Amino acid sequence: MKRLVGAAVPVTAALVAFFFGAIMLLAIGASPWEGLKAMVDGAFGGGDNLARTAVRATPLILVGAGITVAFRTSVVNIGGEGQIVAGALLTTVTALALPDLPAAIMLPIVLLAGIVGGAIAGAIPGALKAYASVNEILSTIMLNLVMVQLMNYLLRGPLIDPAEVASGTRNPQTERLPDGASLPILVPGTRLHLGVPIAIVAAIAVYILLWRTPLGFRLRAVGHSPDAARAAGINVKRNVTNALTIAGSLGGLAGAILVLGSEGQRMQTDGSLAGFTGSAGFNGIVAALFGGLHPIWTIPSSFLFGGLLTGATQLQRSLQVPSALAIALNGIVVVFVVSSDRVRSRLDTMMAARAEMNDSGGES
Amino acid sequence: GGSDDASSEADEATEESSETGGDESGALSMAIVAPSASEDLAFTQSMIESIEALERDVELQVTDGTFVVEDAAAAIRGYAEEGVEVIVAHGTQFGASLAEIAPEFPETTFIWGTSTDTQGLPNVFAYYPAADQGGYVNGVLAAGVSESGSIGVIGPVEAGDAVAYVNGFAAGAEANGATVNIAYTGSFSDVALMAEAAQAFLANGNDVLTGSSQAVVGAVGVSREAGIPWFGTQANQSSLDPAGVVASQVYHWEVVLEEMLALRDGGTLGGEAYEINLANGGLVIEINPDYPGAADLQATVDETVAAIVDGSITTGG
Amino acid sequence: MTADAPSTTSDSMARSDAPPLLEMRGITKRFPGVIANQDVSFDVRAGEVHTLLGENGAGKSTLMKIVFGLYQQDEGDVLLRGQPIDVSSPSEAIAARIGMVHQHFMLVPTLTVAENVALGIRSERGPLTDLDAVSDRIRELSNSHGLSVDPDVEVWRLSVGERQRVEILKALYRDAELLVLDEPTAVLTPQEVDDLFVILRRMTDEGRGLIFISHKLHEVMALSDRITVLRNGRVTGQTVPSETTREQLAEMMVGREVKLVPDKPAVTTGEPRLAVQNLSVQGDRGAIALHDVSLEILAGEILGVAGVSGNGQRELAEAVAGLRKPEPGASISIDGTDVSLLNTKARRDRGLSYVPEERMKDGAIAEFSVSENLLLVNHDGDDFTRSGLFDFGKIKEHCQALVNRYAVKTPSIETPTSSLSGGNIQKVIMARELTSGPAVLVASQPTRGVDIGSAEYIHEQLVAQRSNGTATLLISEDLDEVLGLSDRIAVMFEGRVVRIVDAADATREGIGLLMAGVTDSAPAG
Amino acid sequence: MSDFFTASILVATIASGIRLATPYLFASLGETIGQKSGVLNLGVDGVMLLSAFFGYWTVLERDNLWLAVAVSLVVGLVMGLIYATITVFFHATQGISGIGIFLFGLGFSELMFRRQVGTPLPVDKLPKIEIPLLADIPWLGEALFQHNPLTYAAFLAVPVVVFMLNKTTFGMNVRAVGENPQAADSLGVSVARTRFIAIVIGNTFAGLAGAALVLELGIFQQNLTNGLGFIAVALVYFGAWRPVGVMTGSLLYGLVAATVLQWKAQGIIPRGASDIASMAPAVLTILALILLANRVPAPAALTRPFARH
Ligand SMILES: Nc1ncnc2c1ncn2[C@@H]1O[C@H](COP(=O)(O)OP(=O)(O)OP(=O)(O)O)[C@@H](O)[C@H]1O
Ligand SMILES: Nc1ncnc2c1ncn2[C@@H]1O[C@H](COP(=O)(O)OP(=O)(O)OP(=O)(O)O)[C@@H](O)[C@H]1O
Ligand SMILES: [Mg+2]
Ligand SMILES: [Mg+2]
Repeated sequence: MKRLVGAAVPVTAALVAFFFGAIMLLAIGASPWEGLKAMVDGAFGGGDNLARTAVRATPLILVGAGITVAFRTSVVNIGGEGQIVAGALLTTVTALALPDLPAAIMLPIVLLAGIVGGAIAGAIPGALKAYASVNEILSTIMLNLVMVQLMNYLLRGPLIDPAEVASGTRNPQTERLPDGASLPILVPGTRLHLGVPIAIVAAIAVYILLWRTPLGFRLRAVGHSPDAARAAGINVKRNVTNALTIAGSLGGLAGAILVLGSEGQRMQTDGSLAGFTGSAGFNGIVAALFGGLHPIWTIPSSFLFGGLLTGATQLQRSLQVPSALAIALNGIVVVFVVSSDRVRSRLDTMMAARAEMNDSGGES
Repeated sequence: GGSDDASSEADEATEESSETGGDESGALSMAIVAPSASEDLAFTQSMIESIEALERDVELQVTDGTFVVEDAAAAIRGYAEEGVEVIVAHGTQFGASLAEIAPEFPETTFIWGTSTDTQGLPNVFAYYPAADQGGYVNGVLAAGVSESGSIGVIGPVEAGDAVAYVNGFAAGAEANGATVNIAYTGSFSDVALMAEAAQAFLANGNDVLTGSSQAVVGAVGVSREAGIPWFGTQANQSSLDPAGVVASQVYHWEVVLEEMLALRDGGTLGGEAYEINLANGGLVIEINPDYPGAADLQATVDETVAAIVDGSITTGG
Repeated sequence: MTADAPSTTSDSMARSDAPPLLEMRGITKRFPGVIANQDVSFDVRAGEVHTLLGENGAGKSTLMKIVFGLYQQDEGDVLLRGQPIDVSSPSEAIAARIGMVHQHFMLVPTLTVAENVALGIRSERGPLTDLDAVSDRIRELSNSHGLSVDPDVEVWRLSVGERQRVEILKALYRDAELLVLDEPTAVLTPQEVDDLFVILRRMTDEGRGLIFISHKLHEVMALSDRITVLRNGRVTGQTVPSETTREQLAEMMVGREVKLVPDKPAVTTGEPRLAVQNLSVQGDRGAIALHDVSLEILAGEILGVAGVSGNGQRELAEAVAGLRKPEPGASISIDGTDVSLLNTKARRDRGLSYVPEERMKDGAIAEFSVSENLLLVNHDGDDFTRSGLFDFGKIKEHCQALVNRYAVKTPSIETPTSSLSGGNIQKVIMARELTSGPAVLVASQPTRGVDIGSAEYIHEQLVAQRSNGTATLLISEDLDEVLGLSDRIAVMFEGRVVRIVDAADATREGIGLLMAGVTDSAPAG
Repeated sequence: MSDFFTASILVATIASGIRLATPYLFASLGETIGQKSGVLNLGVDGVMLLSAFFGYWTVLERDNLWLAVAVSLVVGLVMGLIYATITVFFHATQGISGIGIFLFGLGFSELMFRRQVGTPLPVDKLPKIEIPLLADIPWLGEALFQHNPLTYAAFLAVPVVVFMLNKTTFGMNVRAVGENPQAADSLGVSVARTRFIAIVIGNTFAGLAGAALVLELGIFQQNLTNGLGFIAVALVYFGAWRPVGVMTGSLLYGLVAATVLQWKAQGIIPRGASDIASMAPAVLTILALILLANRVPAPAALTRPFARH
């Protein structure tokens, strides 16, 4: 019963949100029903769309799992965007520097490079917070701004594809990475690549880390009470740094997967972070919080938001509705569902109180 | 679209037949997938207007604002699956996806740019603007209208055809004795930063400005307020400053689109790369008739264009 | 001194025919899974101090929060001056002239005293604050009630005793007729308690009614006019001090006989296990808070530290625990190894255990389960992990054994620690810190706010550790505790150890004088 | 070309920095008020986009700049009412609900813009007002006293907010509920009402930030703010929840950006290093914070919803 209510409230909230979406669709002269159909079809209709949703969910899962680690340590990480790019850049540089090795050797190396790149981008705000008291919200936002410029600099400068210079087109993109550095497609004819299971495994690993290992125990202890952790002999500063480093490394892995799983086999920029990351650094926060800051729940939650993103493209294509509507709808869904938490807990206490009364009534 | 609820059944029937039977109405079905908005007064708008200017009956579907490549790829594939005959992938970054998709739909023509080659795909046409040429002409005009001899150029990120335009412009202006100062703001989308870059140029005595990317709208506002001349590129930007925009280099893709579609009519679905330039009329310097003294400029334009076309001037993109 | 605080029992008796100031009838309050109050009836008359007594979790605070409008009762009636009232928020309580000094201070540390007092009061100057007038009135009240505190200073700068005075000022400022004091003495020094009682008596003399809650029986005997005892949410008895003894009260609370002074077997002491030399330490605000302290504790010895709070005890404990950096030149050794440069973890690895002063801030993690708190200091020992992952089977076994051995009252070891009573949380901390059989135990305020049943148990454990050869540094503001448990007593004043005396020769008075800094007149004995 | 250290260039750079700083200042002052009351709002950027769009649309349709400012302000206020309701009454997790508001603002402003306007058309900007006498001070007058009214308003808002927080009962309540809501509640201060009002005021400031941005540029475009609202949130941490600190941060950020642009325009920064130079405002903000060692703790109840039990 309690479970049922627990699930019913956010579902109702999502429905209410879609009701608002329907109003917006009506307002711009499109059929809400067709709109919903297009979105659901675009997100989950058929293997190809499902595969795209999974691919879209992949960076959200990874960033979300990282957010879980950070938030459980009471560290806010708004730096996902920059961490993704850092990982992607180091992956790219590494892959370009290596000769064309077989995938079995190449892939672990370049994925690790992504992890390292992200870890560096996470460790910087982590260490700044721990050792210089620089608030991490400030430093992660600022580092995003730094990373976008670094990306643009590298991709239009040192890393630019020589062919682009030769042809005079000068598009800011790197050379194609060696073939060994390509994430194999798992289901032929779709975009479903190895990055998807890697992300899922990573999320499960984060779960194990947080609740089954001493390191995770220390992170959570620091998250709940730095004072008590310190008195117990846990190095709070080191663990704060660890938390952002781990979050960053997951973001970096997401960046590596974005490059290695891209059709182009290369990194390119349109000058903005979102153009490369698809805003996964932000949407991952939403997915993680939506999943109750639990790495496992972050997986379905990421699929939901991944679905919203892929569904939006279909919506635009079939109804000629600007994709902006989907972004707005996304926002409304988030707002409604987080607001429903309170309603749910109210219902829970009410029901618990009722159960209590019945129990005590039975006793006397 | 455009189907009315009242007569839905009848419409559905015709729609179905049109989907299966192809272009019953005679209209060519086309779609465009573009990274920025259709009305960006720049890159995307230029292509939409060009398609609308085609001399044949086209039914156009638009997916714009898809700056995420995965989304664009999905849209391109979606249109192909729907049976759209000609799909314009309006963004260099979509090339890799196209390399995957195009072979799967050998009956469909894909038009992709900006790029100078078709990646060897038989059903892909490529297009590229020789933006340096129009830039050069703009530069020549700018040197002519500048009194201080200092001209400011605002770029987004030093990449892509922004560089071609900026370099061409600089070459043209410098060849005519002006000093050209160039600043890249580091962003394609920061309107406020471009506006302040314009202010910085004004403070340094530059009395003519130009710039590239959809974020220039703020900079045009600054030049409008200062009452100084502005040169536009990609689309006709006169609407932003009816009295101050001197001329715009406008991309008339229809010139090459017509050629591509003609080839398609003849059974060749792709395989050629096209450049729009001054010679083929794909690049046009549109002088703003409301600009005081517009009439005197046409001669300079014609002269310079002719010199570029006959090769006596190289624009050095 | 506390024993003969002024009493006005006869006065309040005289007024007893008027309707009581407050009357609660048949109050029941349930929380999910707990019945905090069951059919509680209770009243307070004008001019009296009515004490509520009960173990941790007996339901005292809950009952008082109902009076103050923070909770609503599920059943029962509240009458004020004979009239039934329904107080549904603190502002209604304040309007009805009810004041409350909460168990945990309800102060905004970043605001000044005057601002804290002025919160919620309509300003004379409309939307603007009128802090000058508030300050003036605070000074007046301070003078008339002997509550000295600077109204213009921020609360975070104040000592605990001063903060307590601010809490009382808040009630006086609102002219509360009924004042609830929930464990106001838990964090006060004996001197501060005496001062507080004088103030409280002055308030009853003015005809106000007071509800007083404390776990310290000598205070209860000294201050109360009437005493009501709660156990498990029910009233188990009512009495007056003249008709009872501390032992009887203890039995009413706990339901069995309680040993108020622990039995201490003779122990032959061994080698020094903790040696501190020339230890100077900075306090939170940068000034030197601990001056050149040297002391030694032998195996099997409890060294009690007596002193008014804020005289360097906290800094001493934290420096020994490795949480505060000593000034150069100091040495701290455990079993002969200098640990002064090692971090807390390394010191713990060498046999240190530490029971911090602030249970919920430094001692335990509220959101963690009982078992997680039991693991806090040794979670990655080989006993609990297998190839890097926790071995939950072994962990469960270990924690369950500790919970049983230390008689922690908890539904299960997976219960969040926040839902345990203070005494039981303290038992969890003790269990964790003592299980390793420490070489050195630093225990700060081990029974602060803990009910007498649990305190008895904790004392027994400290004595048992002593028999096992642990060297214990016991820091407490409860002089009875220090006197009852220690082998030697170090008295601290202004950051220095002014004297170390044998417990056998110590008296309350002698220690009290030393604590006040008087070293020349009398020997401690 | 001309040297950076000439008076006229310095004056122009300072004026440019002040213009750039204005939207940051409004937005971060608003965020400061909200955070002081214990509420984090990550939705600033979305609110700014909405208010900027509706302000712009108003000028386009009605050709009335002051009406536009009013409309922007009301949009901020309405978004404040919504955000206050979901955080205060529904206890929504503040980090995530703010991102929800941001996404809504980002999407809805673009949707409206494309539906109602389409091609960006220039509109009038707010006029520059020269402050009599002060504007005539050589150099300084030009740098500081020739701005549009909203810029003056933003800087005048600093002492107003200082006064509001420190000298009014409401401000005192805001500080109390952000630090220890239980204590405030126990004295009859309504935590819900105080926070509600603080959030609404804060968002109204974000609305003004949107107006300041769009009416300085005289044009709208999708995602006009380009993440400006997030930077404003960061600047609140820079300023340690003090209006003057927040102003310092906004000015630092704006002036560094303006200086970098100026150096680019003068060719002092080589073109090849243009992107690297663009990092300067972000990097210097972090460095300044490290050097200032600004170790003021956040309001203790920040992001914590309040409930009696
Ligand atoms: N409370 C504790 N109980 C037992 N061991 C601990 C405790 N805290 C830390 N340790 C040990 O001390 C070492 C330092 O721990 P800390 O948490 O400071 O850093 P860490 O980066 O997590 O450690 P690691 O090097 O294992 O990654 C850890 O390797 C761990 O084995
Ligand atoms: N808000 C609450 N939610 C759930 N349970 C509560 C709440 N407040 C108190 N309780 C429970 O009600 C019971 C009575 O608690 P209360 O705080 O009144 O005890 P107390 O007598 O004041 O104890 P102490 O001496 O430790 O202060 C306890 O079991 C406690 O856990
Ligand atoms: Mg570790
Ligand atoms: Mg209590």
